[in-house]
Amino acid sequence: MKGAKLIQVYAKVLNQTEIITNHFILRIFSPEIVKKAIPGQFIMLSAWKQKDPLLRRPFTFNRLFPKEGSFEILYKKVGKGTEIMSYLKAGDQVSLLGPLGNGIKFPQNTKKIAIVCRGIGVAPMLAIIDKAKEKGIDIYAYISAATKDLLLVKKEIKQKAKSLYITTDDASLGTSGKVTDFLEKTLKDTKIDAVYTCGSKRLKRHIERLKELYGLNAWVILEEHMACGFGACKGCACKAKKDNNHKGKYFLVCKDGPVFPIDEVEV
Amino acid sequence: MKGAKLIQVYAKVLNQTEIITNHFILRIFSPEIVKKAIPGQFIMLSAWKQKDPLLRRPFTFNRLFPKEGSFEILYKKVGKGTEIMSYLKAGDQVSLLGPLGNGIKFPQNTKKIAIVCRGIGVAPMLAIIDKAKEKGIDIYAYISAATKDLLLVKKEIKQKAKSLYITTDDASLGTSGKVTDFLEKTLKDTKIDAVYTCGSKRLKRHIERLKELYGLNAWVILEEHMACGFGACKGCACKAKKDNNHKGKYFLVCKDGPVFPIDEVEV
Amino acid sequence: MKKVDMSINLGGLQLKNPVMPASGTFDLFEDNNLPYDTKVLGAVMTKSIFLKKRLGNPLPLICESTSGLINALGTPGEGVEYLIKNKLPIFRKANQTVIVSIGGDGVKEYKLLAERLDKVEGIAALELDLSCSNNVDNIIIARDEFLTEQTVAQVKEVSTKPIIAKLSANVTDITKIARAAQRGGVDILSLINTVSAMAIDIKTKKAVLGNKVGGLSGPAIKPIALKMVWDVAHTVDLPIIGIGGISNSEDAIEFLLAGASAVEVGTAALINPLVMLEIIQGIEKYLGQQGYSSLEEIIGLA
Amino acid sequence: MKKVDMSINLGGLQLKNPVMPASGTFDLFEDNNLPYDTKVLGAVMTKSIFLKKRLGNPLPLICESTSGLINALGTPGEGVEYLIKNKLPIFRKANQTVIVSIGGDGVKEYKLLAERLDKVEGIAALELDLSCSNNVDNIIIARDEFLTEQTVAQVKEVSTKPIIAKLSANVTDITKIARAAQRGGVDILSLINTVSAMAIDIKTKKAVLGNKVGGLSGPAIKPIALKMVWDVAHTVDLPIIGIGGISNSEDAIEFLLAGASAVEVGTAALINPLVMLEIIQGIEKYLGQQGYSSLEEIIGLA
Ligand SMILES: Cc1cc2nc3c(=O)[nH]c(=O)nc-3n(C[C@H](O)[C@H](O)[C@H](O)COP(=O)(O)OP(=O)(O)OC[C@H]3O[C@@H](n4cnc5c(N)ncnc54)[C@H](O)[C@@H]3O)c2cc1C
Ligand SMILES: Cc1cc2nc3c(=O)[nH]c(=O)nc-3n(C[C@H](O)[C@H](O)[C@H](O)COP(=O)(O)OP(=O)(O)OC[C@H]3O[C@@H](n4cnc5c(N)ncnc54)[C@H](O)[C@@H]3O)c2cc1C
Ligand SMILES: Cc1cc2nc3c(=O)[nH]c(=O)nc-3n(C[C@H](O)[C@H](O)[C@H](O)COP(=O)(O)O)c2cc1C
Ligand SMILES: Cc1cc2nc3c(=O)[nH]c(=O)nc-3n(C[C@H](O)[C@H](O)[C@H](O)COP(=O)(O)O)c2cc1C
Ligand code: FES
Ligand code: FES
Repeated sequence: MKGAKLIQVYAKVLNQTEIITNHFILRIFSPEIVKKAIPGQFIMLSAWKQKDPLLRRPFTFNRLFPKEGSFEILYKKVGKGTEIMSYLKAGDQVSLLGPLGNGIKFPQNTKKIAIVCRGIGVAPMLAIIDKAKEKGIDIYAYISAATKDLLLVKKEIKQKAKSLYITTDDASLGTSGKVTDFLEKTLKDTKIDAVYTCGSKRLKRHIERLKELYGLNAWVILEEHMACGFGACKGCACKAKKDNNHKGKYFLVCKDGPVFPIDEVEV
Repeated sequence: MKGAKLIQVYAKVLNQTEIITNHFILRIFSPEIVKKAIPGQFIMLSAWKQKDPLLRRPFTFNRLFPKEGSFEILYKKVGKGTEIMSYLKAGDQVSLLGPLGNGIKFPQNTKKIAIVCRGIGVAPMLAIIDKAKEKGIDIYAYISAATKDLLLVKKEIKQKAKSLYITTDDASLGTSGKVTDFLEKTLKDTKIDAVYTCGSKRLKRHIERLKELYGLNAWVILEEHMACGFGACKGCACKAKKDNNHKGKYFLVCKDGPVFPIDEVEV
Repeated sequence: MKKVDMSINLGGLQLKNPVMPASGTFDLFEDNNLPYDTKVLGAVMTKSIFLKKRLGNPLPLICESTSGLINALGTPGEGVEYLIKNKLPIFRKANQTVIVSIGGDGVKEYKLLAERLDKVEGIAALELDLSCSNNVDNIIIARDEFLTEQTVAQVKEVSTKPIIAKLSANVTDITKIARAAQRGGVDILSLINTVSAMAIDIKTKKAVLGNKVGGLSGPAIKPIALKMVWDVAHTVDLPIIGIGGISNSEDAIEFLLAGASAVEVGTAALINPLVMLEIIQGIEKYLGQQGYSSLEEIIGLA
Repeated sequence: MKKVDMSINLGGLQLKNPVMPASGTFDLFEDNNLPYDTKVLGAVMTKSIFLKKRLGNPLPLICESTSGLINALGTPGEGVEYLIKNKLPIFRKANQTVIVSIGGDGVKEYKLLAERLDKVEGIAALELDLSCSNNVDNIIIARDEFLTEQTVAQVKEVSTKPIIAKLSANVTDITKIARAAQRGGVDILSLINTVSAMAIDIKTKKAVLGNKVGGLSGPAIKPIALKMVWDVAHTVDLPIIGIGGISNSEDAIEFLLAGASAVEVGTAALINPLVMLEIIQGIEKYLGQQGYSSLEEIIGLA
């Protein structure tokens, strides 16, 4: 986002749905932000006026609707900020700061991408998928979750992906194996130009291995506790990988990421 | 309220009206509290879950509806607590602690009472008036305000009072004189058994003078910053009047008041 | 879930559970009308009492800050004889374990008070308030090692009860003050008292409080208090009562994990008089869920 | 409303208005994309820089507390040469008044840094961070009178710039440290830094932060900071920059009335990057409404 000014605005909630227990999709109207947003980027959101909670909370774009001037976030209620958010309804106001961080970029001449995620890690993926579809890129989706119900936005992904592979820990849908085994199978006979993963250290590790074996282009979308989201506080540092000539280097997840080449960062 | 246990409950808002700019009547359903409430008493209210604002806010009963199990408070938006309250609507929940303090008591064989108040100081008066009406007591009302619009619940008082005297600083309604001059006039030919005042130091002072001249029974309803409302923190102290043999004594407004014999307290 | 043992022995002071009110934020009257039975508490605690009657500071006495309460009461009170005669019977009826908090203008007064109270029945322990941050007229003993040691030593000379020294957060190194109290022979440490603070009204351009400066309590100071408890627990071998912003059982458990053996609750109980009951139940539930059979097992685990 | 004079001279440091960022909570990049023009600020301020590169503390580095932020960054940074080469040009472009904050392991490093920076153009003043509460490896100079005096004196020996000493709230008597800095020859005092604090995760039963302990900032500490500014303003005759929890113009005005001549804003600007602009406008409006014609008239009025 070189040179683009940060935008801080009050924006209207268009609607909110609890898609499964404690998981919400919140749709917000903010043409200024949507116009500039790139999948993989995020916003800092506040739905409170007082000082408790104090900080804004970071959320990635789940879907972007540039024509409508709106976007959606997909979030899980985990603490006091997301609890307050869960009461939001059409017409309410939230304060936004964004778009923040670096979004994804498809390598030149990308034909096929894979998305690999677990649980709430699916949050940035629909936006990536939409972008890929727009460019005529095929999507291979690999999603895992603890149980069937936690395969969030599965239906939407199924509609848009060329193939969808699912694993659940309890085998309530798909197998209970590693979802990256399916990816490995695909890689054996298909050239995937870019892989995006989010939401699980284990997935990241497996994909790193596959990267070495198959020479993939792979990115991970990271999360870290954030106070500012725009590079001011240095609170969101993550370690650069040592064996990557970055000895003793830290990245800021908010400014250098949240999308990182998979083998450049430790988690 | 000797022996009566404090009640702490969540209660539903029945409705809220902004009667004039920044002045609200909030109706709350809480049969437990209304059952025990006496005019002049108050509740500590919280309409926030987080710790900012931290403390509950005190409000007197504006009207009690024991049959409906509900009560009303009349409040002015002055800061962050009352701002949050101003957004309350039917169905919302508030947390209440009460009823607190000592309410009013009519002296034996009371036939006529006077209420004297200014601005938002009218808040406890309707409840007192209702109680008096119930007992067949005549009400003489003396209300003042900066301007006509700030003569809150004037209509209701007019309906119920035997006589109503009004002054406004800008003479937009009634004269711009002292409302207690009207009271003095009444006192010359009418025996008033009890006088209640609230909302102004100046009114208190004038009534004290009249008490000396005419030997009135008079009470003042005080306000002081409160942290607890039930005698635990000692934050709401007010000075006892020295010339009343209370040298160096403090009262707690929440526990010993908020209704005090007018010449027992300094303000 | 199996029953957990919530009891704790603090240097001779036996409590059935580790939760009690903080001095000055809890009072009982003839018509004790609190919405729960105060017998469930680990102990009850009086407001700090002085030898003589004190009027306290000029009004206003309290104001709110963001997630905090600033008070400058100046410890008003009727004096020790009134307490013994009028308050103690009520406190004793309310709970089997009564702790009396004492204040003083100088070392001598603490000693006189301790002496006087030693003869009184039904007092389980004394807490020495060495750290009130809004009494204009007396110095803050817990800011000085020598005074702290002396005060405790003098009190111990005349008292047969477990002595708690209540420490101040407004010090460069609280562990040094804690050690000084230990040298004086203290049995238990409690910390922290309110933190020195103030507010200014930009309309009147004057300090909000009558006393100008006051003491900050409530959630705002919790992380500060927790750090001090942690520091003292890691350096001084004495039981600690943790105080400062505790508003729910999670907060209380943080203090226990940091090394406190018990907690006092102040500001939170002004807002929610039921909170101590909720904290007791919350700790018990946590211990059960985490598979512990006694409170002691989690003290200082962090 | 007539135009008010917002400028202020702090012991040789001339500012066009009294509002600037607090060290470590503000950074500028090539692609300065803040949503306002940073030229409106009274000054800009770098994160505390050390001589050498520092990695900082183990993760996580920050967590939230009630109305507060606890950080244990450990002052990571690329070292002074990187700052001079890569950051300073960006800061100079952003504002005519650049203050560089310096940290050090011991007195000697402050001196070396001050010496090095004295040769660099475009630095208006140095702020000595004597008070970081989460650097494991270095002692907190501002907790000790002697060290404070020494550090300031050594820096003054080699520096021609106005020197600001940034003080710690974790002291028994901040006015003594302030006087020590004055004896060392300091030009300006800034206070307070973060207050020593911690948080414990009751699920993992461990400290939340990688460094275990950290420093508390934000609205929670405002009443504590204000009291310290008031205390120092009433005892030491030096210009003061007030810091701690300032979140809007009302807060900033409280500090000015308490005796600060300028303010730094940290945590609040992390949440609302526009807040310093709003504070400048708010102070200007207040002065106008209250009938003042210059900022100086309200300093220390309370
Ligand atoms: C760049 C980025 C994008 C994100 N996008 C999404 C998203 O699209 N959907 C979604 O559900 N969540 C997302 N998160 C995580 C989300 O920000 C946290 O769940 C949220 O901040 C928790 O707020 P809370 O007040 O409800 O919880 P708190 O009460 O603050 O904490 C509850 C729990 O959440 C953890 N937590 C708090 N803040 C963060 C944080 N910043 N990052 C990670 N964990 C945290 C705490 O450690 C704690 O365990 C994202 C985080 C980052 C950094
Ligand atoms: C027994 C009692 C009964 C009351 N009944 C009513 C009522 O029926 N209607 C009504 O409008 N108000 C009433 N008040 C006053 C009301 O409690 C305050 O206006 C309210 O607490 C302000 O809260 P806030 O958060 O909006 O303001 P804050 O932001 O807390 O403060 C804004 C302003 O209100 C003042 N204030 C704050 N708390 C109090 C307080 N406890 N008492 C007086 N002033 C305060 C502050 O000094 C400040 O000037 C009563 C007060 C008491 C003590
Ligand atoms: C209104 C009020 C009065 C207090 N009075 C006393 C007192 O008399 N003696 C004392 O030792 N501490 C007193 N304190 C301090 C508390 O006991 C406690 O140490 C402090 O409030 C921090 O705990 P909290 O955050 O739970 O309130 C008082 C605190 C408040 C808020
Ligand atoms: C994330 C963060 C990093 C900080 N880094 C520094 C620093 O490098 N040097 C310093 O002197 N103070 C540092 N501070 C302290 C601030 O400059 C300031 O003194 C403190 O945060 C109180 O102000 P506030 O409440 O406005 O944030 C830091 C504070 C925060 C929150
Ligand atoms: S969140 Fe502040 S630097 Fe990344
Ligand atoms: S408000 Fe606490 S004693 Fe009256």
